[in-house]
Amino acid sequence: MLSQQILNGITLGATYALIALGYTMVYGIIQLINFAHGEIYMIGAFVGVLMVTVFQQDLIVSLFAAMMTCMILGVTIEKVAYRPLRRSTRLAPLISAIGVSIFIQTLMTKIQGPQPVGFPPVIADAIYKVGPIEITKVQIIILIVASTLMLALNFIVKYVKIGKAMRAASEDYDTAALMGINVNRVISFTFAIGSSLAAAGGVLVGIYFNAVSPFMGVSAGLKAFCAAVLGGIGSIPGAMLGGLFLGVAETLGIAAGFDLYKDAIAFTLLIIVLLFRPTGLLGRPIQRKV
Amino acid sequence: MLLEVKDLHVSYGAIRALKGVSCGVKEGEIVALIGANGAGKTTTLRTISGLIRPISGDITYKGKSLIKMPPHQIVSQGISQVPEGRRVFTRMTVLENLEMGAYIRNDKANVKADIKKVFARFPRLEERKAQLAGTLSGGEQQMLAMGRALMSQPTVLLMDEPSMGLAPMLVQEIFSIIKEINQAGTTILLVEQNAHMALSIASRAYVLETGEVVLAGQASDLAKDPEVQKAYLGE
Amino acid sequence: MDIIFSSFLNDYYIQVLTMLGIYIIAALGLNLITGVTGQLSFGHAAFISIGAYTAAIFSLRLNMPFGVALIAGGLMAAFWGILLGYPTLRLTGDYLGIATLGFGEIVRVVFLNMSITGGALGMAGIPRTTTLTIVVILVALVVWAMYRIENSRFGRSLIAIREDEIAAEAMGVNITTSKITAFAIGSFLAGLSGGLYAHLLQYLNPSDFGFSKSFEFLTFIVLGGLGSIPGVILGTTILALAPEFLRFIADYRMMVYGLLMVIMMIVRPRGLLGGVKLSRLFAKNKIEKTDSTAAGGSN
Amino acid sequence: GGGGEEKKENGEDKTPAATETIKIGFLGAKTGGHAAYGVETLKGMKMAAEDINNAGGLLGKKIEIIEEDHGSKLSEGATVTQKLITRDKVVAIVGDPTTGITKLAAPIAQQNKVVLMSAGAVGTGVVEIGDYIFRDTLLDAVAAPAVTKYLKEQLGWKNVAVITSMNNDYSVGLSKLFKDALTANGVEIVAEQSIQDGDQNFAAQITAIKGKNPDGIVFTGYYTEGGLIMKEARKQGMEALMIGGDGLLSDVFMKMGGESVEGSMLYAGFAADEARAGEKTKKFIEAYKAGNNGVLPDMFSAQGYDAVMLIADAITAANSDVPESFRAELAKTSDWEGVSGTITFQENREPIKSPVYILEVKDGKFELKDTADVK
Amino acid sequence: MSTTILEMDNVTIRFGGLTAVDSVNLNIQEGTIRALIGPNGAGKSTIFNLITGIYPPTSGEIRFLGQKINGLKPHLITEMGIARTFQNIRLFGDMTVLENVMIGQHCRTKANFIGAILRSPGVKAEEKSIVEASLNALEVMELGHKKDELAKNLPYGEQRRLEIARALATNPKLILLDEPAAGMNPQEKQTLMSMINKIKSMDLTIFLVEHDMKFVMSLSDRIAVLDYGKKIASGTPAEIKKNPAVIAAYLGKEVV
Ligand SMILES: Nc1ncnc2c1ncn2[C@@H]1O[C@H](COP(=O)(O)OP(=O)(O)OP(=O)(O)O)[C@@H](O)[C@H]1O
Ligand SMILES: Nc1ncnc2c1ncn2[C@@H]1O[C@H](COP(=O)(O)OP(=O)(O)OP(=O)(O)O)[C@@H](O)[C@H]1O
Ligand SMILES: [Mg+2]
Ligand SMILES: [Mg+2]
Repeated sequence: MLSQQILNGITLGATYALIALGYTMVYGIIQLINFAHGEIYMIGAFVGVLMVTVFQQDLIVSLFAAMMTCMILGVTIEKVAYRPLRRSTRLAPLISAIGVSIFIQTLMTKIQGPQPVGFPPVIADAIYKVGPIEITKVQIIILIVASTLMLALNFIVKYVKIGKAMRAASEDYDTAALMGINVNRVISFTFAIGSSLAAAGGVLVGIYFNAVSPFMGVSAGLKAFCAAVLGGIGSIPGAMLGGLFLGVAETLGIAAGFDLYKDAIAFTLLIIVLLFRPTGLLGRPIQRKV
Repeated sequence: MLLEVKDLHVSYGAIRALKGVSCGVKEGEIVALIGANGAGKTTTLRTISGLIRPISGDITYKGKSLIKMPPHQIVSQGISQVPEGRRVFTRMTVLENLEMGAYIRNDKANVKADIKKVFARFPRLEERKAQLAGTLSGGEQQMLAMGRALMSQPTVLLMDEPSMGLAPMLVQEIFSIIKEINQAGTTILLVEQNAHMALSIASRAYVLETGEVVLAGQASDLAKDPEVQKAYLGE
Repeated sequence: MDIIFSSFLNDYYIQVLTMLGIYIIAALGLNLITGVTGQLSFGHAAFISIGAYTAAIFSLRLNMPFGVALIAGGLMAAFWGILLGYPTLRLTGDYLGIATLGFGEIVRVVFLNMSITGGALGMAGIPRTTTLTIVVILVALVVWAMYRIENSRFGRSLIAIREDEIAAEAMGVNITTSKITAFAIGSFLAGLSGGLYAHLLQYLNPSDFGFSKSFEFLTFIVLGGLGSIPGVILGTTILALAPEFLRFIADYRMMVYGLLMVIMMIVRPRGLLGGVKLSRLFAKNKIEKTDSTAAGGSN
Repeated sequence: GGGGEEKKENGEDKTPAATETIKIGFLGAKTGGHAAYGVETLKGMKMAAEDINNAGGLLGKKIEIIEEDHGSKLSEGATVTQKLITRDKVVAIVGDPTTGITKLAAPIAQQNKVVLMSAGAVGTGVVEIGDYIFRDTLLDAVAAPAVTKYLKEQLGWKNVAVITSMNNDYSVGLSKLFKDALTANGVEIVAEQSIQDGDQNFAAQITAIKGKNPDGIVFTGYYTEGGLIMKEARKQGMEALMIGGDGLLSDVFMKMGGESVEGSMLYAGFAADEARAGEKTKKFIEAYKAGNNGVLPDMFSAQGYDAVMLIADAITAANSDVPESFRAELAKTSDWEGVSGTITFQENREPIKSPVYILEVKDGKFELKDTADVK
Repeated sequence: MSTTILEMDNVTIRFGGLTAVDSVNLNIQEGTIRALIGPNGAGKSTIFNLITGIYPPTSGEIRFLGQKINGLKPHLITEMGIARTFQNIRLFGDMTVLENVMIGQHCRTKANFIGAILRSPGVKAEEKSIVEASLNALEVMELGHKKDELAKNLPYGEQRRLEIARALATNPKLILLDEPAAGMNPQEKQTLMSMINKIKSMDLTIFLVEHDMKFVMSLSDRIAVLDYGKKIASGTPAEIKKNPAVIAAYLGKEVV
């Protein structure tokens, strides 16, 4: 039972991680808690449903379409709502992000109604037994897709030039520009990647839990954000670790009988971790040099 | 003129920082820009690099206007800057900072060789190469900012107070490096509080006061000018 | 005085204005923490709920007078503010924000599972003792107190912490004590506001105090102008009334509300009255015109 | 200063008779977490108003539904109630579909002497608030014991798992009723799990329950989570059936659960069962389907419809649209035929709806399995 | 023989593998101007950070007026009588010049938030004394006329002077100045020098880090030289100028 619960936790954690990556990347570069990110994830899930039901597409095509749509959406939001605020106080874009989030959520409620929509089965139910653990096909697919995407991302950020440009831009736009970096493009790129990962998360979660709803972005977004901070916000491996950690901790917490306090588990853990590691599990400690 | 600034007007909100500045650098020259605090020296350099949009006026490089160009494109034209206040990437290591300087270059092998050259010039940086730049001492950061600008192999190098916060020996060192890279073919526009040193290596100089050029001429002539001596050389 | 109000206001307006006053009190509390001291708090709703439930229990279960219940609510919130503040206020910036967000969620879950508060069923039957008169008087008192704090030794130390913590400490400010005090006062006001809220609505439910309510208050103060007392009042007024004024567009109401937030922020990135200080208004000085791009200090 | 408790005379004319239409307010959410219930309730209300107006209106006037959204927020719930009463001068309010906001709105309605008819509140402590407060729902306190008896005697369940949605007051209340009834009937509760409305992942809870191997699952929350829970249960290879309250009654239950909810049972005071429905109900179902792309109505729309109709009938009976007068008529309602069942208001205004329908999911549809009578 | 105001006893600090300050011994006599010079990265600013409690030393002891201060929090050290300026200016940008200086008076006054709200006569009097003391400090640095400007709007040189004024307002016995003349032109440096002399005449001890040798040599009573965290020389300006080790490590051929 324990190993089974851990597997459940890892699957849940993998989806948290996918969303958390977007938070962490955007935070890493413009120090913005992008509250609209949860809504992008929600839109991604709906695009997935649309592709599967209306356009009768398979998983891969639907996933791809959702990622593309959200890529455009994320980049547009940045351009319209955050870019004009790039040089103002830290909290200004945060408020703008909350505004965007309210807008998208109510728009979606209006378009498609407040009811959740079922996600049609795109993957046949199948259970495999590995020792004492039962793993479903859906779980396997989620784990494969999530880890592939994360590896790809890690590669881009670590080894491709733009990754370094992201770090430079995150510190100082002007000086980054003086290095020949097109800061606007780098930021757009960050939103593009982050948003498409969230979309992938949305589709996978939709398949895993069989449902999507206009409100699904709120709590998932919050949890994922929590995961990003837990791992050390700004750190990509941190987001992955934080997501998995949170998913497993939450699942085990429920299994251990703390189900009443499920939502509190994640946050209690978070506070405890922060007290001992004030910048998260993998966050770089803040250097105090004067 | 290789780089020419014509009748530049810049303001920060209500504050008018430049009121019609004109100056220029010929190929191969070192030109010094001196003036009191707040005269507009930094503003001039930042406008050339495209970080500030002027109200009016023109900046041309090899006859082409830079006014509408975004900063990263200006860099790829060959104009680099050592910004005021060092502005190193504090959360990146010394080595990574240098690599950022070479961002627009694609010749990996030569970049490596150039990093070696920078280390040879500033051995202190090599000792600290894995340290986060934010924890360097003030002077070490200044060396890093200088090394980083050299990494882009600029045609024109704009330098904003490169000697600030450096130990005396290093000040001399920095000026001889500036001369050296100039001799190797880089054109230099130098902003300095240390007018004494600046005038000694520059061929020409401009004196800026409250957003206007009040004096211009050969550096050696200006060094002898009594007004300049009194105000900027402290003699 | 209630008679006077009701002679020219109908019950709907009285309800809306009373609620607005309650919000202003809580917003001023958050402003002291975030706007003045610069400490991000994403958990203000938790302190409001602590105050609301405490006050409700005092008047409903312990039959205490309204005034006692209100003060008890404020003190209980302040107590938890201090308890949370001690370990967490050494966190910087967003990490502190997250810790307070987490605290807010924990408080909500605890209320959801507590029997004395009725858990998920909520707590009903609280007497409706909050009146517009009481709220107006309290708002006036709080504004007056905040204005005095702003121009005091204590208030200056808070602003210094916001501007540069290290420099403040090096100048002899005990930053821990100052931050905790600010946090306690801010939480007290949240609790006070919660008590009023409970005795206006007569019914409390933990789901009403989720993180989105905390962000609502953050929005009030940022849009109004962080650190500016008139700004906070204006921001709260506009945003708290907007949902009511926007009723005429019916189904598009919340959509427009979201857009409004984005547009107002872009038009006035420092908030509607950012940088406006009440003391300067009183002194009839000209409003400071500073460029929004200018950074603090010059390091 | 206790001024807030006195009824205020604003110098404004408060007698509704002066208006051209008879206004009934809708109190509910069109946005936010409770929107699903509010939107359905409103649909039912509008259909009722249309039916009444098409039939010539009430006392020669038309009925008008004033709709306001409170965005699922308590504070706005209070202002909306106040606005409906003070500015729109409604004679009655239908809503809120949830117990919480009903409890919040009821004192305001009571103080202002406006009838409030909740079309969804099932928790305790609602009608006690005052004599202007009504509801037209099937009370769980009545249904849960009847159903418990049924599952023990007819289905032969000896041990069950109970799942509660902790942030749903309805679910928390119902679970308590069920647990009491289960204990009283000697059915063992082998596992207790909790979820929250809006959750989508139930893997941990199901894994935990599966270990206890219960005969059935009693789930007291709403249809969305119910469907997903069963999906997860089947995914993990559990075979037990689910039984729940009318919170499960919606097509969404099948949409969410698909195959997995086959055989699941629930009780309801309303079933969109065209085959067995009475004339009135059949017409309602037809009309609803016509306006909603063939989707079947749920209990919220049916109860919203009935609420308006109940009020209308009381107004006709009293021959007055002044709440003071028709309130008394409303309280006398007895064996009233609505689309959601037969309603009688007891002495204390608590409704008795009979019978309790036990429905079962069969081939992706709700079908009547049995009925249990209520005294 | 004047008293020793500050003693550093074998003070060392390591950052990871780097020993930034290495077994430094230093004594400063009351009422003097002591300079600390050395190449970039020698550890000068770090010594200031150690004295003011920003970093705790890895080993060694720092005593102020005979009392051990290492391990104390910065605000307590300031309260005991040590004030400082920063190499990278750290003003309270959105506060006025006067308010910046008033913060300096914080540790010499005591009204809390209750006092702030009630504003008793005692509190009012205290507030008045804060303003007076602050204006005095501003006068010393010749910034009185700028008191209502926002600190961030001052030109660079004035910002540096404001930092000193703010430090003076803490009523220190010892004041640490980290590169106070950096970024100033010769004229401004001249004014600054006379101000520092004025401060000295107010019975304060000054500990100064600066790279401008003309400035250092003409102001200081004694100079210590640091290189790679170690003290390599100590003496009067005249002695230091001639010290071959110092010339090699720091001064170079520029003989001042
Ligand atoms: N971001 C800004 N906002 C407002 N005013 C500014 C800003 N930056 C510079 N200024 C003002 O513009 C004028 C020119 O400043 P600039 O920095 O170009 O001077 P400078 O010659 O480089 O001086 P320094 O020797 O101090 O570096 C000054 O009056 C300054 O106060
Ligand atoms: N927090 C830290 N982490 C790691 N290394 C540090 C840290 N602080 C300082 N250092 C290192 O310690 C050495 C001393 O730094 P310090 O700032 O004291 O030099 P300095 O003498 O003030 O130099 P400058 O004249 O250039 O300001 C430097 O080499 C610096 O890189
Ligand atoms: Mg400059
Ligand atoms: Mg230094």
